[in-house]
This record gives sequence, structure tokens and C-alpha cells, in this order.
Amino acid sequence: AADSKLVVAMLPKSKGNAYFISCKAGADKAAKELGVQLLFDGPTDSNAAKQNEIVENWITLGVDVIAVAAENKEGISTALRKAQKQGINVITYDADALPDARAFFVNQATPEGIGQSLMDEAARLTGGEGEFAMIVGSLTAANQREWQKHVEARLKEKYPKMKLVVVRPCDDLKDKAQSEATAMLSANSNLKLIMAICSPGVPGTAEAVKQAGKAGKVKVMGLGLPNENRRYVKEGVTDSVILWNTGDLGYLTVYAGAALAKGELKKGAKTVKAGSLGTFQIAGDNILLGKPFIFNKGNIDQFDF
Amino acid sequence: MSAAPLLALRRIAKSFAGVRALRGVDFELHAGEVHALLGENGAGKSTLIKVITGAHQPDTGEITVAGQPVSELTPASAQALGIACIYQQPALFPDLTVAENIALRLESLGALGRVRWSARRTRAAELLARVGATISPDAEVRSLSMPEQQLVEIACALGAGARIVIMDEPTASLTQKEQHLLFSVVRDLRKNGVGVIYISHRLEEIFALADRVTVLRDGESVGTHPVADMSEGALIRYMVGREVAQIYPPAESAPGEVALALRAVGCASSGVRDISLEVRAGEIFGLAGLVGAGRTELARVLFGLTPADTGEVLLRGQPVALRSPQDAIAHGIAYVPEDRRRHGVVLDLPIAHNMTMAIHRRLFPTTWLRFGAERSLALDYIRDLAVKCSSPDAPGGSLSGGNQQKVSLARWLATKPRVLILDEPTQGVDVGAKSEIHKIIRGLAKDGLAVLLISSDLPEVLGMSDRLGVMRGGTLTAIFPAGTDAHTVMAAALGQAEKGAA
Amino acid sequence: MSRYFRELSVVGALAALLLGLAIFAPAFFSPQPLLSLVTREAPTLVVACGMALVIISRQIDISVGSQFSVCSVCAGLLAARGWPLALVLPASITMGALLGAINGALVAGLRLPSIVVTLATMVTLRQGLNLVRQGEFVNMPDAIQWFGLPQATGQLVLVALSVALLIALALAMRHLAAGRFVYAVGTDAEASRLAGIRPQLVTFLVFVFIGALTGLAAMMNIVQSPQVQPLSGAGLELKVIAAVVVGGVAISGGRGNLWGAFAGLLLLACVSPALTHLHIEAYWEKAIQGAIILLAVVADGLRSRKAGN
Amino acid sequence: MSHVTPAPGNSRPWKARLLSHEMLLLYVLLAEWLFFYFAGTTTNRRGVVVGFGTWDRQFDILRHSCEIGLLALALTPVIITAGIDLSVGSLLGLSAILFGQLWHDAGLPIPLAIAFTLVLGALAGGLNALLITTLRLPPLIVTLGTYSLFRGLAEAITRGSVTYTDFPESFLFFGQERWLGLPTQAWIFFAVAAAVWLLMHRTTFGRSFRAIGLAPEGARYAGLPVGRRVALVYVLAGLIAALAAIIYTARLGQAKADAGTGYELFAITAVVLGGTSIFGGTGSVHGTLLGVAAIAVLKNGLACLPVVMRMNAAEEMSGLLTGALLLLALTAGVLPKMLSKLRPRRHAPAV
Ligand SMILES: Nc1ncnc2c1ncn2[C@@H]1O[C@H](COP(=O)(O)OP(=O)(O)OP(=O)(O)O)[C@@H](O)[C@H]1O
Ligand SMILES: Nc1ncnc2c1ncn2[C@@H]1O[C@H](COP(=O)(O)OP(=O)(O)OP(=O)(O)O)[C@@H](O)[C@H]1O
Ligand SMILES: [Mg+2]
Ligand SMILES: [Mg+2]
Repeated sequence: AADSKLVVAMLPKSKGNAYFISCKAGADKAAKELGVQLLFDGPTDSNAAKQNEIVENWITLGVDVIAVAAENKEGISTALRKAQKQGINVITYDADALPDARAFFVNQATPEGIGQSLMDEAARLTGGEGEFAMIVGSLTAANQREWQKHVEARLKEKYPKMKLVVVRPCDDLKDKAQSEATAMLSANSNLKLIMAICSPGVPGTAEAVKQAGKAGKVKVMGLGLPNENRRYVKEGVTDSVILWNTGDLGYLTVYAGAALAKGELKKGAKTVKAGSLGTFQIAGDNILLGKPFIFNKGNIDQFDF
Repeated sequence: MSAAPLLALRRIAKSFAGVRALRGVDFELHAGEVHALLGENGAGKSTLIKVITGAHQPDTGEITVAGQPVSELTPASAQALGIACIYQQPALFPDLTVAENIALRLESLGALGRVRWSARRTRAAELLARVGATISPDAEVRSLSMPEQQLVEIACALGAGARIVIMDEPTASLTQKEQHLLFSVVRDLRKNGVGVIYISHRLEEIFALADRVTVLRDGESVGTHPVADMSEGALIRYMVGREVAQIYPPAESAPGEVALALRAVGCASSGVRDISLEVRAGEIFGLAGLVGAGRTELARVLFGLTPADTGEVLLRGQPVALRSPQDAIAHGIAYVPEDRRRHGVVLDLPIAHNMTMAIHRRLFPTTWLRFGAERSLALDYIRDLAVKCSSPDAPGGSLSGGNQQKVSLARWLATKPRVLILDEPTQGVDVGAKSEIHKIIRGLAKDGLAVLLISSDLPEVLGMSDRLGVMRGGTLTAIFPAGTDAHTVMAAALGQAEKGAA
Repeated sequence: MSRYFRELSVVGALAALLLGLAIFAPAFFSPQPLLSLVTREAPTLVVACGMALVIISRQIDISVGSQFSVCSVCAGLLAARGWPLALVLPASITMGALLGAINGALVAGLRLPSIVVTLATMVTLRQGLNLVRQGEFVNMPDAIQWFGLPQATGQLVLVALSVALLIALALAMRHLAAGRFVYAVGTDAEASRLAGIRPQLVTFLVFVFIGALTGLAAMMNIVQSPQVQPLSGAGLELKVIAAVVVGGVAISGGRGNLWGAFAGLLLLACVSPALTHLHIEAYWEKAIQGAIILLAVVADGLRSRKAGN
Repeated sequence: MSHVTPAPGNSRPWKARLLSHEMLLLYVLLAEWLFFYFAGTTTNRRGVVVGFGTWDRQFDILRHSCEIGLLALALTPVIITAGIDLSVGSLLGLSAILFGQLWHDAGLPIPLAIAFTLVLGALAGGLNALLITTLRLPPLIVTLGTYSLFRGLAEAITRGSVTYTDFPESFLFFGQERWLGLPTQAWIFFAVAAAVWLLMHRTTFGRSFRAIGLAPEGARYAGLPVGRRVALVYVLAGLIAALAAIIYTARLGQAKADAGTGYELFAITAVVLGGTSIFGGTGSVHGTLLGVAAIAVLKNGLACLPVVMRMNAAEEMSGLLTGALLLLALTAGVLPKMLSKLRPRRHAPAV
């Protein structure tokens, strides 16, 4: 009870996801450096209702900071507002809630930036023309829809010679991504590229392309972790994987949360310090992590997460 | 008789959760004898049989087979010892073929043994021929009638080369012809040195077939006697422990107006066709016929379970549509079904709930339950019909067969019917309860009910009925007045007589 | 003929679907996607065979999905520790058999209803796995991939293995005494006890068997990819139950056969790739699968009602 | 030897009643609650009492239990008629979507949209009822089909992605605020619970559901309208699932196609834990409520235990323990019987 450690509670969308596991690694590191207690709990599947329940639990537990990757903007915001009313510091990371429900958003990259990076990279790989397909995580995940929207917007705006022919969900399962990609390949003989925007989707697609013997002929790219894709990138099946440094995202989130709780980070601040990573810029109420990074054959071995 | 009996039981006891079904039974069976087992409902006959076949483990007691003591009898080991049983309810697999059913009993294959389908088929055909059945070995058992299934059971026992064959009320659902066939199979077995244990509530069969008889009462054996030394009266005294008059109560009033009239009623899906008859208030109209003659089907038509598609049903002169049991009840028709354990009482529900089940609308008009009213109604019927039970809250399954039948009857009397259909009301009911039920039925008729009494027990229909119809092949072939002799009725049921006067 | 009405009608529906695809999307029949489809469904087929046995014996097992996940992760962890394939494979099968034995002991030994028992073990196993692993993936060494064979050969081995298993089991169910025991127990446990069969033992063994098959299927699945995802078994139970039931195995036990289950599985498995090839939006997939299940039972219901009258 | 079996007199029913399934479950619930009250309540850094022993937490438990509780109430009559309905969770999702559409796309006022949603839920239940009663199909399979169908329709209608939000405050009041001290939806839940309890235990409907569960043919021979009663049970389940969808939407402030995924299994677990036999015929509504409460307290209590918090595994632990509790409840019903079977045989020689 008299344990006077600061308690930071961090809510991922789905805690088994490799993406969030690597987030947690960074968060753990920051928590150790700061001497705060870190709770890292979330649904095992992406489930908005469960996220709410966990936040409400944390409210009654009286934690100091709640950091949330929102599965659903509106759904979670009510609970977050309630937390703020009880004097809990609320920030969001990875996926934002409504602006009035949190103090800051640790923004790894804007959906727009991600969508543009993805589309630009796809255009670079195909030479700006031809048919391509897309694999998404689930049909109901909000951030996926957001990214897809921005990909399509960029496509319309800048690459008139490219055509998105099919979008299929893989339920965040690698096996399913693989069979979907296989079906796509045979159903669309002119396919030049498959873009997977969920992390199990990229290796699944790569496996399908590899098995179809179309490595190199059909490009594979998407959002994913270097470790999951290293094998395929090296084999030349997957061309590029786009991601920010997820460990840094977790690290920065914990630092920002702690700073907020200690009163070091206030509304209107222009920068925030995050231990060994140095200082980060703040634009409005968005703490910016930096640009997404493109991993390819040349640089992938430098990263381990 | 020979020194070592084929089967000897000493002081066998068995209890079920407090019910002492067997309290120490001694029993001996010799080779080449038909040994009848007799007793009231619930005396423990079936339980004893299940002990012999290994289906139940006795709590105490010894079993000796051909001089060898056996312990821990299981169905498999009993089979290996040459014990075969034809249960009250055939224990066959409805989804499997006849050949396969027979094979499952006879072949003791290891789990990895190979099934020889053609050999199975030939063997089945051969065994079926031996019991005189014309059943295809490839027929699925669910498509067979009850007697046909019984014949398959007997074929199994024959095929097993059993030394001890047990028959638990095998004739309860057999036709006369099949019954004679069965008797000759039994005599055949006896001739070949097989010991047969034969259970039946029909005393005439015991006199016709058995060599010795053992009587069970309340789970104890009260004596074994050669059948030749016994009279019917003596046997009944042994069973019941008192005298029972086997006299049917006489009619005490003249029938009134026509309560129920059928005009050329038929129902294609259940094989009932062109039935015309009239039943008057205060009259008992008996329906005789062989099993499968369609009497139950007719009752189901009248009760709206399989609605009629041709003809007309009139109640007190008014034509009515009987599309469902609810319709039938609303028009004052009640039906006490044949299969009391499946249809007559819900075994897991209290007696009181069972009794009020058909009168929810009347007893609970707002659908709101009135426990007090229900209880007093149940107590009334328990008293009036002399149901032996601990309380109205006891589950129906805790009662003996005869008392279950009374509960089933009470349910329908509670509807205050004008027409009462009774389907085999005394089947599997012991002599004592049977005569009580007869008295109740007669009393109901006296109160002005029109009673349609279906029974395969020929003396019963003859004795109880004011008029008597005979069915055959789904239609009514003859109607006789009271006092017609058994021979004439039987001949009509078998289709050997001309159409009687209606 | 009418005895196999259900199996034939499923085959008919499958044929109609394939015919439609042949006309409107001939690309479906190119070897690669077909091979990929059957490779992917091979493990499911193995579990479906087990499920057919369980349902024929008048039980149900909704814990197979969780068993599948547990076996996958355990096998993955062993492989990652450097165990050779020759040990990982039997270990996975044994693991499955043990999990099945728990169900079997509860259902057969204590005579508890299998639907509730396996519901409980499903939840327990799934959450236990989550608790221990927190959803983490397992990275597998290359030696386990495709059973250490070249990929094309490996695919063929997987498919051949599952088909061989199907044929062997289908024949065993018809021609071995053990198979007939399963039918007998499913038709009427009490009658089979009186016929000298030990129904509780048969039930127990059926659960052990489906567990072992699930362990094998898990292995067949994880060799296909370099990572084991603990969620891989999610929803497997409903998929195989649906396939088996669509294929005409009666939920009330004692009726149906493995060929029907096979046809049912193929029919349901073809829906998803068929949608892609016919350029129908993916959102309809679940609804169509639900409709197929309903149509299959409705056809049966109409037929038996006609036969009944 | 000196042990005397109690005479079947007055003492037995008392003992039996105190050891009935429901009472045992009540003891478990109380034990759970007390344990978490003492082990799950702490004072935090700011000196505020937090954790399980706060009113806020108790209200949260209540709030979070309403939807699954409603589904469990819907399933109790279904299971008592020896049926099952796997589709309630999917129907919750479909109803949430339909409600969102009616309000947002069709522009209906909220009360009207609610009314229509309830009607549509009842109709969807009616589809189950139709297939089960007129064609006599096994409920497990029919509802497995509609389980897939309803969820599939919800996804197809929204193309997976449309999420309805921005509901008016007056509507969110039902899911997020308190009324007369309790979470608003708790009042609705209690009202439904009372209604279902009365239906099951005080009217002829409950009586006939039981009879149908025990002996469907027997019930038909007794003149009970079996088809209509069974249909009623599924329609009611659809109606209650739609109501749960409304509450779910109000609680989260959003309607999305994945609403209620997996809820059917929780609900079935609660019902069975509450002592309703999966074979039909026996069971009670209060048992179901106790089952729901036992699971909810376990789940929320674990989340307040410091040990569990440090492991970040409240969800998993509670799932694990719920499964174990279910197995325990099942075996608890059987083990005494098995033991009593063994006992007389063991003592028989001594007598
Ligand atoms: N499995 C069981 N559980 C509890 N009680 C049982 C069981 N089987 C039989 N009994 C009881 O044991 C007693 C003897 O029943 P049993 O079936 O042996 O009688 P029976 O002589 O065959 O009667 P019937 O002529 O009606 O066939 C009855 O009181 C019965 O209720
Ligand atoms: N014409 C027919 N078509 C089809 N099935 C028939 C026909 N006649 C009788 N059956 C079947 O034969 C069986 C026995 O018929 P039913 O019960 O009507 O005879 P019953 O005279 O009442 O004999 P019981 O003494 O057994 O009551 C039933 O299962 C019935 O379905
Ligand atoms: Mg008997
Ligand atoms: Mg009859």
C-alpha cells in the first residue's frame, strides 16, 4: 500500500501481437530506468469491449497513468474521460482516441503518412503501373481502415496507372493470409504486387508468393516487423517492410506518461525528453516519434525487434 | 433332475440408491427346463435378470454357472458363459442393419478384427429362417416392427448357441401367430438341453409352456414349484399374498346418447382407413385386434396426433375438426397412451405436475401457477385412484408400473372428458393393480363417460366391453355385442370371418 | 441410394460449385491455388476425421481448436529447442492424445455431457496457453519446415498423409470391428453394453483418438511456416463440426460416414477461394458458409419429413 | 458402524436444500467475494482506497455483466427445453448493426430504432424457431448455421468496417450513467431477470418448458403445444439478444459488426455453472444469475489482485479459473453419486 512507485498502465490493442510485444520491450526498459511500475494488459484478440473493461478496472485501481492504443476511438473515449475526471493522466499511443479524452497522443506516424509511404513504396516497386492487391488484418479494425483509406487516396491522386483489384482480410492469421494470397495470385494473373498492412499478413503473403514460384515477379511489401520478415527479405521474396521503431514507441510512451504524471509535461509544451532517445518534438498535442522506416535487404540486419 | 444345476443363484441382493430391489433371492435353473419367473410389478424380476446377464452387479450373493462359481459377471463374460437374454424392450441398434445387429451380439472380434459382411449376411439369413421370420438381413432395425425386433433378438440368442436363454415378457407385443412361433422355438430350445427362464404376466402362457415356476415378492423368492402342481388361484395367491378375484366388473347402467361417432374416417399417413363406429355415453367400446392392426393409430387420429384426412368425426352429433391434441382436449377427448414411460408420464416430474399437465388452461387460467389448487387436485386423485406414493411431489419415475398408469389416467380424468380412449391400460400391470384399474374404468362408464378400450389382452376386452370392434389392416372389420366368444373374435382378428353386423 | 442421399447431395453441391467456377473462373483450376488449398486443408481434414468419429459415437468435442493451439505451441517450442523432427512429431501426437484423454476420462469415466466438458477444457486450455505464452509467436528452425523435405515434396507428403488417413479410417469404420463398435455405441450405448461392448472404453478411446489426430494435424500445420502462431486453432472446432455435419453425420450419433465429412469439408473450404475467384467481396464469406450449413440441414429435414409422412 | 442414516423425515429436505446446487454456488460466490474484498483492496499512492472493495468496482462488475447476463437469461429457457442457441452472440452483433443503421442511416428516432431492433431480433430468433420446430432439426446445428449467418450478415451489411457512433447523450445514459444509484442498464437487466424468473418458475410456460426438456413426446401427448412453446423460447432468446445489443451499444457508444463475439460461450458457461442441465428439464433462473455473478466476480476480482496485475494476466487467469470452476461444478454433481455407489459395497460384508 505504501509502495509509492508511480503506476503506468499501458493498454495494447492485442497483447499477443508481435508488434505490441516489441512495444512492451521498449516500455519495460523505460519503466526500469524511471523506477515506475508498468502494467501492460490488453485483450488477446482485438476487442473494443474488453479494452473498455480493462480501462475501467484501472480506474478503480487508481493507477497514475493510462496509456492506450485505441481499438475504437469513440468506444474507449468515454472510459478515458472518466479516468481523467478521477485525476488519472491519460495519453494515447499507436492509435488515437478522441482529442478531449487524452492529454497527448504519441504519434508514431500519421495514418496519412503511413498510407502515403506505403503507396509511394508500392509505386516505386512496380514502376508506377499495373494491378495490385491488398491484405488487411480484419474487416473491422479501425486503424486498418484508416490506412487503407489513405492508400486509396494517394493512389487516386498520384498513380493513375495503378489499380487496386482486390482487398481481402486475413483475420490477423498468417495461415489465412497465405491462403488468401494464393487465391489472389491465381484469380488475378496480372498482379504485380501484394501489399499487406497487418503484421502477420506480410510473411503469410511472402510464403504464398514463394510457394507459387512467383518470387520477384509479384512484389511483396507492407507493414511489419523486421524479425518476422527477415527470412523473406533476405530470400528476395519480400521487397520492403515499412515500420517505425516499435520499441522506441513503447519507450517514449512510458517516458511521456511519467512526465505527465510528474507535472514535467504540460499542455502547450514543445518538446519532451525521453531518456537515452533524447528529445522529441511536440506538434500541438501530438508527440512525434519520427518518420516510418523502410526495411529492405540492405538494412534489415541492423534491426532486432 | 441332474445334480449340478445349469445356473444357481444364492442370496442375491441388489439396491438402487435406497430402493432394495432384491433382498436375497435363491434361484436354480436346470438344463432342458423352462423355468417361469413370476411376480407383481416391481417384484424384482427384471433386476434379477440383469444380475444374471451381468448388466447389474449384485451387492451380495453368489452366482454359479454349471457348478462353477463366477464373480464379477459382465455382459461380455455372461455371453461367453452362454447366457443370452431377450429383454422386455428389445435392445437392438435402430440405425444398424439386422445382420449387423446379430453380428454384434455373436462375433467376439478383437477391436482390430475384420468384419466379413457377406458371411454376416448369410448367417443372419440362416438364423432368421430358423425362427421363421421373413426379414431381410439388410433392413435397418428402425424400420422393423416391435415383434420383428423381438424375433431378431431370439435369432441372436439362437445363434449364440446359448445354454441359458432368458425371456423377459417376450410376448407382450407379439401376435397370436408370432406367439405360437415363439412357443415352438422355446420348446425346440428345451429339447436341445437349453435352460430357459421365462417371465410373463400372462398365467395361461406359463401353464402352456413352463415346467417349474419361481415366484418373487418384494425382492424375495417365495418358492419354486412344478407348474403341474399349481393352479391359477394358487399362483396369484403366492404373487400377491392374497386372493384376487379375476372377475370383470359388470355393466351397471344402460348406455345413453351417442357421444362419439366416426363416419368413414381415414388417415393415409398412418394407414387407417374407412372407419365408422359409434360409442355411447356410459358405454365401453372394446377394440380388439392383432398387434399392428392399427388400433393405436386410430386412437392417435382421434386425439389429433395424426389428424384424419378423410371422413368425419362427430361429438354428440356435432362434426368437429381434430387437428391437434389441444383440439381433442378442448372437445372433451382424453387419451391414455400405450407407452406410459415415454408418453404417459414424465418420469422426472412430480406426480402432481404430471396430473395437471393436460389442464393448464383450466387450472391456471391466467397462466399463473396456483400451487395450492394443484396439490389438492393431486391429493384428490391419489386418494380416489388409490395411487401408492409417498407424496404428490415424488417423481413419477419412483412409482411402479401400475401406479404410473393410474397417474396417467388421473391426468386425463382431470380434464373431465366425455370420451376416454384407453390404449392397453393394463399392459405390464400386475394382477392386483389390473383389477383395480378395471373397476375404475367401469366406474367411469357408470358416470356417463364414453370409453374406447383398446387391448391386446383378449379376456380383458371380452370381459370389459359392452360392444366390441375388431380391427385388421388399419380398418374396422367387425363389431360384436358383449358376450361374444373368444374364438369368433380371434377369427375376425385373423381375417377368417365374414364381416359382422355393425 | 436413399441411404446415401446426404453424402450424394453434398457431392452434388460441390460439383455444382466447381462447375460454376469452371465456367466463370477457370483460373481456380490452375494447379498452384488448388495445391495450396488442399495443403492448407490437409490438417483440417485430419481433425475432421476425428470429429466425425466423435460425433458418430454421439459425443462432441469443441476443445479441438484449443488442443490444436496447445500442440502447435508445444511442438514449436520443442523444435525451437533443437529437438529433431523424429521426436517432435510423436511428442505432438502424444500431447494431443493426453489432452484427449482428459476429455475422455471426464466424459466416459464420470459420464458428464461432452459438450459441457469440452467447453470447459476449451476455455481452460486456451486461457492456460495465453497465460503462459501471452500470445507470443514461436520461431521455428528450418529443419522442421516441410518435414525437412523440399517444399513441393513436402506439400505432396502432407496431402498424401491426410488422404491416406482418410481412406484408412473410412475403411476401418466399415470393415474393422472397432469401427462398428463406434457406430454401435453412438446408436445406443446401453444396447451395446448388453452386446458385450464397453461403451465407456470406446468413448474414452474416441476422445484420445481425436486428440492424437489433432496433435498430428497441429504438426502438419506448423511445418508449413517458419512461425507458430498460438491463435492458429481458433475457430477450428466450429469449422470441422460444420464440415462433418454438412457431410451428413448425424449429431444424434450412429449415422454418417467419413466420405460425407470429406465432401462437407471440401464444400466449405472452397467457399473462400471461390469468392476471390468470382470477385465477390469477402464480407459475404461467413454468411455464405452459414447458409450452406442451414441448407444442408434443411434439405435433410424436408426429406425426412416427407419420408415420415 | 455408529453412523445412522438420517430418517427420511424433516431433517432431510433441510440438509438437501442447504446442499442444493444453487446454495453451493452461493457459498462459492460469497467466498470469492470475501476473498477479493480482503486481498484485492488497497490504498494507492495518493492515499485513496482502491480496488475490489470500492463501490465503483462493484458497479463496474454489474455494468460489465449485463450483456452476458442477458444472454444467459435468454439461454436458460432454451437449455431447459433441451435445446441450445449458439447464435445469440452473433445476433447481438447483427442487432447492434441493425440498430445503428435504423438510427443513423434510416434516421429513425432512438426509441423507434430500439423498438424495430427488438422486433428484428425476435424475427431472427424466429428463424431458429422455424427451422427447429417445423423441420425438427437439431438446435445445435441450426444455431451453428445461424451463428455463422448472423455474424456474416453483420459483416456484409457494414462491409466489415462501418462503425456507428455519435449516439446522443440521452441514449448513452442507458449504458454509461447511473440511475437511482445503480448503473442504468442494471435496472433493465434486473427487470428482464425478474420477468424470466416469473416465466420459468411461476407460470405454466416454465412448467411446459421443463416437460418438453424431459420428454418432448410425452409433452405432446399431454396436449401441450410443444412446437409453439419451443418456438417461443427461441424467439425470446432473439428478443433478449437484441436488447443486449442495445445495451452493449449504449455502453460502448458504438455499434460494430464484431459486437458480442464469443459471448455465447460465456453465457452457456454461466447457465451450466448455475446448475441447468444441458440435457434439459432441470435448472433455475436464480441459478443462472448466481452463475453469471460467480464468473463476473471472479473475473473482476482477479484483475484487482496485485499478483495477477503484475503478471498482466487477469483475463487469462479468470478464463482458466472459470473453466476449472465449470469442471468442478460438473464433477461435484457426479462425484457424491459415484462415492455412494462405492460405499455400500465396501461396507456390505460388515452388515
Ligand atoms: N435402475 C434402477 N434404479 C432405481 N430403482 C430401480 C432400478 N431398476 C429397478 N428399480 C426398482 O427395483 C424394483 C424392481 O424392479 P424390476 O424392474 O426388477 O421389477 P419387475 O419385477 O421386472 O417389474 P415389471 O413386471 O413391471 O417388469 C422396482 O421398485 C424398481 O423401481
Ligand atoms: N398400414 C400401415 N402402414 C404403416 N405402418 C403401419 C400400418 N399399420 C400399422 N403400422 C405400424 O405398425 C405398428 C403397430 O401399429 P399400431 O400400434 O397401430 O397397432 P395396434 O393395433 O395398436 O397394436 P398395439 O397392440 O401394439 O397397440 C405401428 O408402429 C404402426 O406405425
Ligand atoms: Mg420387468
Ligand atoms: Mg397399440
